[in-house]
Amino acid sequence: MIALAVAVSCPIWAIVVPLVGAALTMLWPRRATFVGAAATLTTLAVVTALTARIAQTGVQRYAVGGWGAPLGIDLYADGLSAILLAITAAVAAGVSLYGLRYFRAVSVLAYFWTLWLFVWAALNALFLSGDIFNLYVTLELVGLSAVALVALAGGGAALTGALRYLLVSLVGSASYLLGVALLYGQYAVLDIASLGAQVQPDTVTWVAMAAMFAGLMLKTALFPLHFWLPAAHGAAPAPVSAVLSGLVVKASFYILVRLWLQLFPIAVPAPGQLLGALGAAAILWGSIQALRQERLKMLLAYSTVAQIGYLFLVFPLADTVAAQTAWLGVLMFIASHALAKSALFLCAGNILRYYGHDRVHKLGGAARGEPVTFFALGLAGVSLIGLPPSGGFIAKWLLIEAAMASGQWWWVLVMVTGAFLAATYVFRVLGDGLISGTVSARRQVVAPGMAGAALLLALGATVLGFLAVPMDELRQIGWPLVAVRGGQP
Amino acid sequence: MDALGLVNAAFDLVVIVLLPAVALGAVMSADLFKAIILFITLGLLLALTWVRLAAPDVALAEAAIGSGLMGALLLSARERLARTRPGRDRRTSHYPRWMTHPPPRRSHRAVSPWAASGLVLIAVAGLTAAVVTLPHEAAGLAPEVARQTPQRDLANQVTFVLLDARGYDTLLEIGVLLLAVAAVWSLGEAPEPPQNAAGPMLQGFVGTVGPIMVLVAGYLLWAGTDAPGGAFQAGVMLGALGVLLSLAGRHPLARLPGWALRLAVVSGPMLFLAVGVTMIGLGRHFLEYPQAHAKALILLIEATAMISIGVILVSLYAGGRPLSDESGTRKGRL
Amino acid sequence: MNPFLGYALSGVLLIGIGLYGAIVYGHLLRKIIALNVMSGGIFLVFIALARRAPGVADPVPHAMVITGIVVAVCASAVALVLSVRVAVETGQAALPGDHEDRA
Amino acid sequence: MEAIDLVTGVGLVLGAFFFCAGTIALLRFPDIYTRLHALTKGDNVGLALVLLALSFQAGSWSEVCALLLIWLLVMVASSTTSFLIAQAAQRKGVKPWTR
Repeated sequence: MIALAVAVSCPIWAIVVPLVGAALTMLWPRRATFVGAAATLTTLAVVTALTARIAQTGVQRYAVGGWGAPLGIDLYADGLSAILLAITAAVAAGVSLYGLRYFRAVSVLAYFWTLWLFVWAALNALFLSGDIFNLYVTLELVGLSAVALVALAGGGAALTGALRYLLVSLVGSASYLLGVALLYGQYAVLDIASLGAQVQPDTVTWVAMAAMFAGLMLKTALFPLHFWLPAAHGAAPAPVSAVLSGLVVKASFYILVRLWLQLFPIAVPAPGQLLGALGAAAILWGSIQALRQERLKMLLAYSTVAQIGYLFLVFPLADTVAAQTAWLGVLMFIASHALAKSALFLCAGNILRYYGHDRVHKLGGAARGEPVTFFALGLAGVSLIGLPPSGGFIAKWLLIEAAMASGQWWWVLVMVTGAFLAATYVFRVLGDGLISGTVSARRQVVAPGMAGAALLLALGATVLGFLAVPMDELRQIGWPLVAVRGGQP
Repeated sequence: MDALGLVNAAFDLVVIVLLPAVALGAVMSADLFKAIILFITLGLLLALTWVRLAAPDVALAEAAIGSGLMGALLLSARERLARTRPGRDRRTSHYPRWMTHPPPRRSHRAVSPWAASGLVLIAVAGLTAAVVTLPHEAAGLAPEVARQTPQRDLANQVTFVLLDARGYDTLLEIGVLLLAVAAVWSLGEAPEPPQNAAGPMLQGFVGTVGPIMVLVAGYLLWAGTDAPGGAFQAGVMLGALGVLLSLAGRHPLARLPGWALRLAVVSGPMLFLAVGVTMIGLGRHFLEYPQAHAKALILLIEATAMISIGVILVSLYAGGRPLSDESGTRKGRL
Repeated sequence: MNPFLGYALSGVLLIGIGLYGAIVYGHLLRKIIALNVMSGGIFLVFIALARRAPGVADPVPHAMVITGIVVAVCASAVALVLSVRVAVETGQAALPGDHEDRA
Repeated sequence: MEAIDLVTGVGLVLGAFFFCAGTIALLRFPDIYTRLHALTKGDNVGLALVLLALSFQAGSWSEVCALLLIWLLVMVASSTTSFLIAQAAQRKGVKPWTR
């Protein structure tokens, strides 16, 4: 039994299982739902075992092919990887449940499962990779499968959104690859840990970092490089939007964090302040645009642009005394936004199905017509704004605390304004639904599984507020360079 | 410098200048057809460069994929765009019409050429500074590879890196190929091929060259363990044959039943995965081949991968899921 | 003489040309060509870097570039199919907001 | 320098001359049909000469066979493509050049 548990918790399974699932759904499109559900359950089990193993025994390093760095590729799983794997698994559970009921055409359903399992496998591979070139391949896998998922919606808006997303994504990963080439040219290693031990603050390294950061910022849609995001996230099928906003943009952000923590040769304040300033601009611009949107899904897409801004506020705080608080805050933020935003997109899908449209000012009577969905919408909205006791509240609280402790009060101002704006656009949606306006003709039945999936994710975002302590314990496992980079552990 | 060195230097200089010149033409020439032809030329020029830089494996891949297949894909896309009439064979969507229509134009404004030039200048300046300051003599991981290769019976170091030391990358790369097919199939059925009758000349050409291409693919696969070549180059050879057959009006995938096509596409990645997992079952790491059987396993993986790659590339060229697909997705409208 | 620097700088120019084309041109096929020119430039830098030591070439970048070429052609194939679908839906081979410029 | 190297050198130079002639014709000739004519003729002879010259340097008969095979394949490919190009031009209605 113990031997089995050890065998199952090997990091490679988290990649192999969904990959096999994806291939099998291609082989048997008629049985795609069955295969997909089985692959989902197995992957959930494997990821749970792996996370538990990391929590108990610490950092896992796994030499694929038995060669080990520098020649081979190592999987590397520390607390940071574990947190992202767990978030992905949580969102994946909701999205898979939702996907069972959402797609009705057989052909689309089959391709949804294939592509979705590809995304999941690629995300897990990305979070587990310890090699900068391997990260490039996983980045391309994530991007290509996400694009194909957007296009599943069909129609002009989705296709143009998907194509722009693809082109932008290719520029982003090409830029990243260029950085990989330069780093390899300078240090002749690809393993992140070995590279981290060698980096020097010279021209090549800074140019490589700039190329990689630029590419990843484009893929994360940091203002002003967010121009592609609303069209893609707004036009995709609802469960796909949930995956894109909840997980995919965080994948490239995760690589940014890894690079920052492990490969930045020395701590210089300028890049952090610049990233923070762009993040602040994203918060304000995205929130204002979200307020102006007519359609719920576009509102949520712009809200994602704004929320991505918060993630980047960690960089100006990362080299101060409050670094540890800030990092915990941003990880809480990733988790709560992943759960809340995917819940919101699933709710938007339900509303779209119920009313046949998702115009924000015509959602009168939604609370009575679709109570479970509406409750989920409210719960997730609470987390998005950052009201207690949700995960979003703890995340913003930690970030504000870190900003105050490091004496950078101006970030607090931005965050509070952002929360106020978020409250405004969330209540714009909720208010109309609560007022018992004209209930427009009921168009479609929303399957209980679809409402349930949204509620599950929204509840997750709320419960997350009580999980800050275990998350911090997990985070500290193998936390890179605590001693070197300042800040008390 | 001796005479040979001088000739080499002159050759290098010509190629180094020609590359950006041809690239400029490929990107900027007013005629799209000319741009595509120049892009194909650029691919061939790059293949020549790879030979000059002692990378014959990359040269084979570039000539076949980067130049040949990309050229075929671009030309057929151009032809399909030219045939496109808006509104015809429009796909239906499960969203209402007002939502699926593209958003108003003001939502995105093209970047001005001046701003783009500024950005490009900054990028080029930064990269130049980086490239110039790189160490001018560095062996990279070559000594490490040379130290490890003798453990395996593989004289081709690139094959060693691709399938053994960094086999995991290659597995994911075959995953990208599989994913691309899934993406293309998910976008809808393949458009009707153009109706121009293939003359006897092309038919005869395919009849003559086809068997040779299969032979060459097999040779590239077999020799790839010790000489330039390998699964990718061999697979592309098969893919090129498929494209030729399509051009000659004999669509190679149309006659395959749906299940056979899907099996052919999936078998390469699945076998790769299966070998990897079997190693775990033997108490080793994923994809850690036992010493005695490494070469045989690599050849096995490469052989199935070759077939999958060939079929995948032809499917990508077809541009949609095959009309013969009987998987219940036939006539599968959204 | 070691020609690596010349080839690498040529690669840098290719990257610049490709990036410019990808940003400025609206026609989808042109964008895709430009992106491929850009990745060609990156591969050139990479392979040139592998040829710095006298005598031996480093096979690791060769393997990585082969991977990169395959990934690039896959992405381009998907982009081309999407472009044709976009043209069928919208009637123009450009993204909304861009114009087809010279075909 | 041995005599065999001299033969190789002469062959290569002659081959290069034919390639050059073909290329100049491609640039200077008036229409597509004459260009195709010059290009295929010139390049085939040029390639034959180059390959012949190289076969004197070959270490074994199998290498000579490989060189021969290259020549044959290029011949098949270039004759087919030039035919197809000319056919396409004719279908498009391109008139042959007359003085």
